[in-house]
Amino acid sequence: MDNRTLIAKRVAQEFKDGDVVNLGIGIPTLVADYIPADIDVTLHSENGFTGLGPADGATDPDLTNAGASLVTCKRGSAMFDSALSFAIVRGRHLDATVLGALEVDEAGNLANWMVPGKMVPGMGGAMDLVVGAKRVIVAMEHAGKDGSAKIVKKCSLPLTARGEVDMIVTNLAVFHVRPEGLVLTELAPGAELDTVRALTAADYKVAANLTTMRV
Amino acid sequence: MDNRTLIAKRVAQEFKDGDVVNLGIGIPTLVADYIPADIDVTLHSENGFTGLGPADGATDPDLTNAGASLVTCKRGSAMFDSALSFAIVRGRHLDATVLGALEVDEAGNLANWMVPGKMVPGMGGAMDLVVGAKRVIVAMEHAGKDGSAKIVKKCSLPLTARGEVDMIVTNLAVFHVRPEGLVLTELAPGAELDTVRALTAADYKVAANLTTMRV
Amino acid sequence: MNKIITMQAALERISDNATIMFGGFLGVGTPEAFVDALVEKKVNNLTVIANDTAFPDKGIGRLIVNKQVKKVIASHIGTNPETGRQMHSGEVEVELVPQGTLAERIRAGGAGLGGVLTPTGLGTVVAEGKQTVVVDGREYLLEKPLLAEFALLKAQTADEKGNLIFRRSARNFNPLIATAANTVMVEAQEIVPAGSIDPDDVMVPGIFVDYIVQG
Amino acid sequence: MNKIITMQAALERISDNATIMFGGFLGVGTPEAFVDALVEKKVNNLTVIANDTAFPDKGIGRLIVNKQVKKVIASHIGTNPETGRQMHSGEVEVELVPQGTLAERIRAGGAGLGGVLTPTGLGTVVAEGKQTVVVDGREYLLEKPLLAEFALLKAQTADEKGNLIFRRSARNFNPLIATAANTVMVEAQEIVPAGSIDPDDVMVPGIFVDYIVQG
Repeated sequence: MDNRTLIAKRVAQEFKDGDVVNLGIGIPTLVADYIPADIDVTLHSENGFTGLGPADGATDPDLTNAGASLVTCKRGSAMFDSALSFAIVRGRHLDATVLGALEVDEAGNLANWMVPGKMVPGMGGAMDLVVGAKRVIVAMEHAGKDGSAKIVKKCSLPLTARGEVDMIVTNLAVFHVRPEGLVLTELAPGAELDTVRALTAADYKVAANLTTMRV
Repeated sequence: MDNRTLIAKRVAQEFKDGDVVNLGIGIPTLVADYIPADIDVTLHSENGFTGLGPADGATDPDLTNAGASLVTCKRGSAMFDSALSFAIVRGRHLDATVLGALEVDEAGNLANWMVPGKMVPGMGGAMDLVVGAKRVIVAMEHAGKDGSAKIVKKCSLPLTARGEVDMIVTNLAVFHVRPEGLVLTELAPGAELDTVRALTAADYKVAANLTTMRV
Repeated sequence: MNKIITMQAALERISDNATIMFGGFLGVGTPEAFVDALVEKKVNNLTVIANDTAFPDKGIGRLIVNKQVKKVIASHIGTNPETGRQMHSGEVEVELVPQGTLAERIRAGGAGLGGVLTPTGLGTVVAEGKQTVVVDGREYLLEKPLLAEFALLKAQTADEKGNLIFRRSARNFNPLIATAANTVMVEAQEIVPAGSIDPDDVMVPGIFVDYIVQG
Repeated sequence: MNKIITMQAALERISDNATIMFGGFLGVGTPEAFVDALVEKKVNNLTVIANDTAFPDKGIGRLIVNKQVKKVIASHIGTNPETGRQMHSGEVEVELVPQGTLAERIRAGGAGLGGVLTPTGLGTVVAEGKQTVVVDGREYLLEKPLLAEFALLKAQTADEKGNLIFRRSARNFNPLIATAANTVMVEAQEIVPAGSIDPDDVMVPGIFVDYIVQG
């Protein structure tokens, strides 16, 4: 199983029947494919609808996801304007949001929208999503391609939001952000504690009941 | 012509083609009957629509005016929720609002929503209408049934809004509220300056070009 | 996720001392079957948030007459003399809120905003004891968000997912309160299968709705 | 009140240095015929308010590539590398605004509110230099209303009175900007007689719309 699939599968286990969830671009988008068939999870698309469906068979130029890819909408979908879309986001009507990150730190701070002087795409809806969703799940490769840590003591990049991250799911591990700091709760199948330690720049505790991801 | 008809006819002359107007309960409601046929004025109803039509022939229990009377809606009407209804009101999208008054004063202050200890119906939409509409026209009998003045130096009743009234139309006269104070610009047919003086407790100037209402 | 329940099951969720938002404008768009059931079950000490208290024999006015309400937050109580009587006798506490401000306070509660900055009510008793904020040299009244334990709506059509459609001026506050309560219950004239409503026609997305009762 | 005009007549109203709000989300729901006409007429020094700058060859991205824009207020510019390039070279000023905040700032402008109190952006660069307001012990960022000289919308259907319908995710910011500009012009796929749209189906009431152009 490749890293992206592993991460997506693990994140998908976090949802329960009736949840309303926003999935960001990239790995988070893949999560939709692994939501258990026996629960009903409604996907929110910040460009203005609930009931986001798969891209397969999409042909309507007026119906895209927030990344401008053609998508379908599911039975029981609802369309709305950008003000209501973010009333849903900010007003705590999302059970979870899943996003990528450039950096996450011990305090649950998240940086995922710009690298000064290099890349300034803009925050889009990310700042609202991270502040407003009941749970914020970061889904990302554990480290950069050069092996640099993305889970750090303190974010050095401009923040998306302060202290809002609840959970981090990577190709190596699952961390929870708790009042006392980061707690490593799961290792990916075959991942070693030493590898995680080497690729993580933050302090964290290892949970007493550390388990292996079931994916 | 009775007083109410006179007032309504005079107010109706204030509108121009394309105007969007809210008419309050009572005499203001009558204004709709005298809008010139050659101009298109859209009436806003604060319970949530534009294109308010006459009560004649109204049978739909889901379609009332803001006073709970069954009404019709005109061709090209639009329905919306209370937030948008008052976005229209507060956001200066109404060309005029026409309301009754308990008192109006020299500074354009209006009191029309309560008499302490006696009558506290609530302000409904009046406070928003008076603050938000581009023009505020008070339409009322010049004095109380007992001859007490309603146009006063300074309102003694709790205000609906501060300094927002632009024009007062009564069965005796038309006043404009200007930075220098009230100006009497028109007399009703047959009305005398002395009568107006006797039934008005505010100071006002008489316009140099005082005319008679053409109704 | 079956959202369709019986009126009895719905009422079991509401206890004495609950805070309830009601849709409706002078009885139009009010969930009358919910009012019937609340009257019958004699749920007491309610705090009611609604545009008005309708009439003694219609809408939520019946809850007032039946002395089930301890506090009312509304823009208008003038059509129900019993509300005024109980207010003067001290049996009911009444907080009068300008209609546009009421709509925005509910919307702000539902949208996760900290409050409403409005010019409405400045210079009136409505402003007493409230914070004002100056933005670019202009003063605004800070009005706080409203939230409730329950929102009770009347809809024309609901699909199984809770997507709603309202008719004509029966829309009013219904879409707003759907966003601002812990538990949102809808009395629907007609319940249809998911997929029966075109996504563009939905006025309240089903994610806001917890339970649907056949009206 | 004939609101239907030619594209040429519409463009004559827009001069260099104008501030224009555009509907659209990454090009979906963007009035492309207006963009074509603005490019052709080479209207310059524009200030553009929109969700994003789309792509170099699509949506308002073309105005950027053609160097007609001096300032952009948007939530995202990452899909149009030319915006980033011109920002770094100092040719274009870019104000990045969280998407939900952008929607609310436009809505506040249109609704006559003094600003938006949002938790989004607190603790980030977005909060720099901005006033914060504490409500019931919680801090919110005060974000100011946005207004513009022009709003350019894309609608699926317009009736002669300017009542509008949008399709699917092409709705997005279109209904919001309709409330917040001095002159509102719509490019409609289809123009129908007044009365052809059921009042309950209207997404933007015609009172907001000044001119309609066949798209």
